[in-house]
Amino acid sequence: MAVQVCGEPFDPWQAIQSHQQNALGRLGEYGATAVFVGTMRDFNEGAQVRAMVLEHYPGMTEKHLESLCAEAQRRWEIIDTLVVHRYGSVEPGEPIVLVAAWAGHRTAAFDACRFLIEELKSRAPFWKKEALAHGERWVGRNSPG
Amino acid sequence: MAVQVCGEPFDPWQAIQSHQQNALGRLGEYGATAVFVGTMRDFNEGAQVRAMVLEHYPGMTEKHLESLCAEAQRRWEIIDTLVVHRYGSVEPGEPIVLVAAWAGHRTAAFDACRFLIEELKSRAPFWKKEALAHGERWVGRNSPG
Amino acid sequence: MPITVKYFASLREHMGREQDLLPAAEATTVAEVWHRVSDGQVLPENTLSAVNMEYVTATHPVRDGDEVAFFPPVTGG
Amino acid sequence: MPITVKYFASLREHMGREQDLLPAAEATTVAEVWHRVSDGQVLPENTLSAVNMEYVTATHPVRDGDEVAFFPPVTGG
Repeated sequence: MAVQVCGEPFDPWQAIQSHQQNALGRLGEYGATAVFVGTMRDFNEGAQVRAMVLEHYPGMTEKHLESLCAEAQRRWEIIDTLVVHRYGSVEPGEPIVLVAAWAGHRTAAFDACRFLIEELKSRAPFWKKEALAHGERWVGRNSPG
Repeated sequence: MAVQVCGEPFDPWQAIQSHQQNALGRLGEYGATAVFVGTMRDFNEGAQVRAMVLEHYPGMTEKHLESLCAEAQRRWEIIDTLVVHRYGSVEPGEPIVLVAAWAGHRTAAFDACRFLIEELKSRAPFWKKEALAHGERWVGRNSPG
Repeated sequence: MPITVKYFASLREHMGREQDLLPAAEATTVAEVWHRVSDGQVLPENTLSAVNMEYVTATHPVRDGDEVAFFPPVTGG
Repeated sequence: MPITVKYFASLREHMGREQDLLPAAEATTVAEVWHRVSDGQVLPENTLSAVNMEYVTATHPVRDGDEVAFFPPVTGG
């Protein structure tokens, strides 16, 4: 179970490989990996977006994400989870969030992965400010999906 | 939309990166990537499994997987899909299947990814033969998940 | 054009061969093809069949040059 | 020990500062902390609050040394 909040661009696929090599138990134990990656789009709510700044609440963010992972472990038969989330200045095309769940079987992996991203989006303390062609705006709330 | 049926071990995370670099449109177009990877376990239905041979129906397999991807494109607002499936001799810990869906938003990506793996498991012409400590056995049917 | 008949997995082992070629014939069905290649054996329960790489049922027509396949329930993924 | 009060995102901009330190006081509540730092402004609708990095409601008690935070709806992921 690992949570990373990082201020620099990250490669979600490398993060998964690295977690599998370093943190997961024996190969052959897990049969299912479900992954979600959220990437910054260059278009949102009717406007071109040039860039974005992601603010967070250092300390509470990590604590909240860790409690989500612990809840997922309680609710589903999963072996491990990994959550990585960017903060700071983000460019279109860059990954913002990675959520991964490893399990023996696919239903637990899918359900835990979906739970983590939905909970993260509704409760983890991050805030997006978008830079448009003219001016900036805070994103008021996340779209339902 | 790409389907690969391959007789050698593959790295699912590299396959995704490569597909994103070579086959997907502009960065910033997709906001959501949902991925499922099925890996060979060393334990199934009460027995240690040493190795496995995956048989398939060359021609029909590809055709069937392509029709699943086309159906996903019709049913959800997704931008692209990637399916990679092993055949031949597989060792515990090795990836068997990768399914990925790219979309503007997460619900379409998740639902299409889940649809593809469920349909693939129930209808794509592959057959598993497991090598146990003593002897071999054909897997009779897939578990429900 | 002959009809090609393919077998996979446990059914291939049961038949002891990978495929048969049936001489060109009058229009027939999947059930009739099975009858001819198996010397009248009952088709094992749950067996799936395809014509030209599309799933079909036993009453599906088979024409000269078609590829017919029989196989057990699939276990991929 | 003083009470630390933090503001994030649009609320930080609205307050014009990142945090306040309130002198140690008698036991109080989140609503009372907001009243003291905002000179009696109404808490903007939908504002969320946390004490010691856990979500709480406005009636939650605040003790000396606690960290209280106010912020708008979250938009991560």
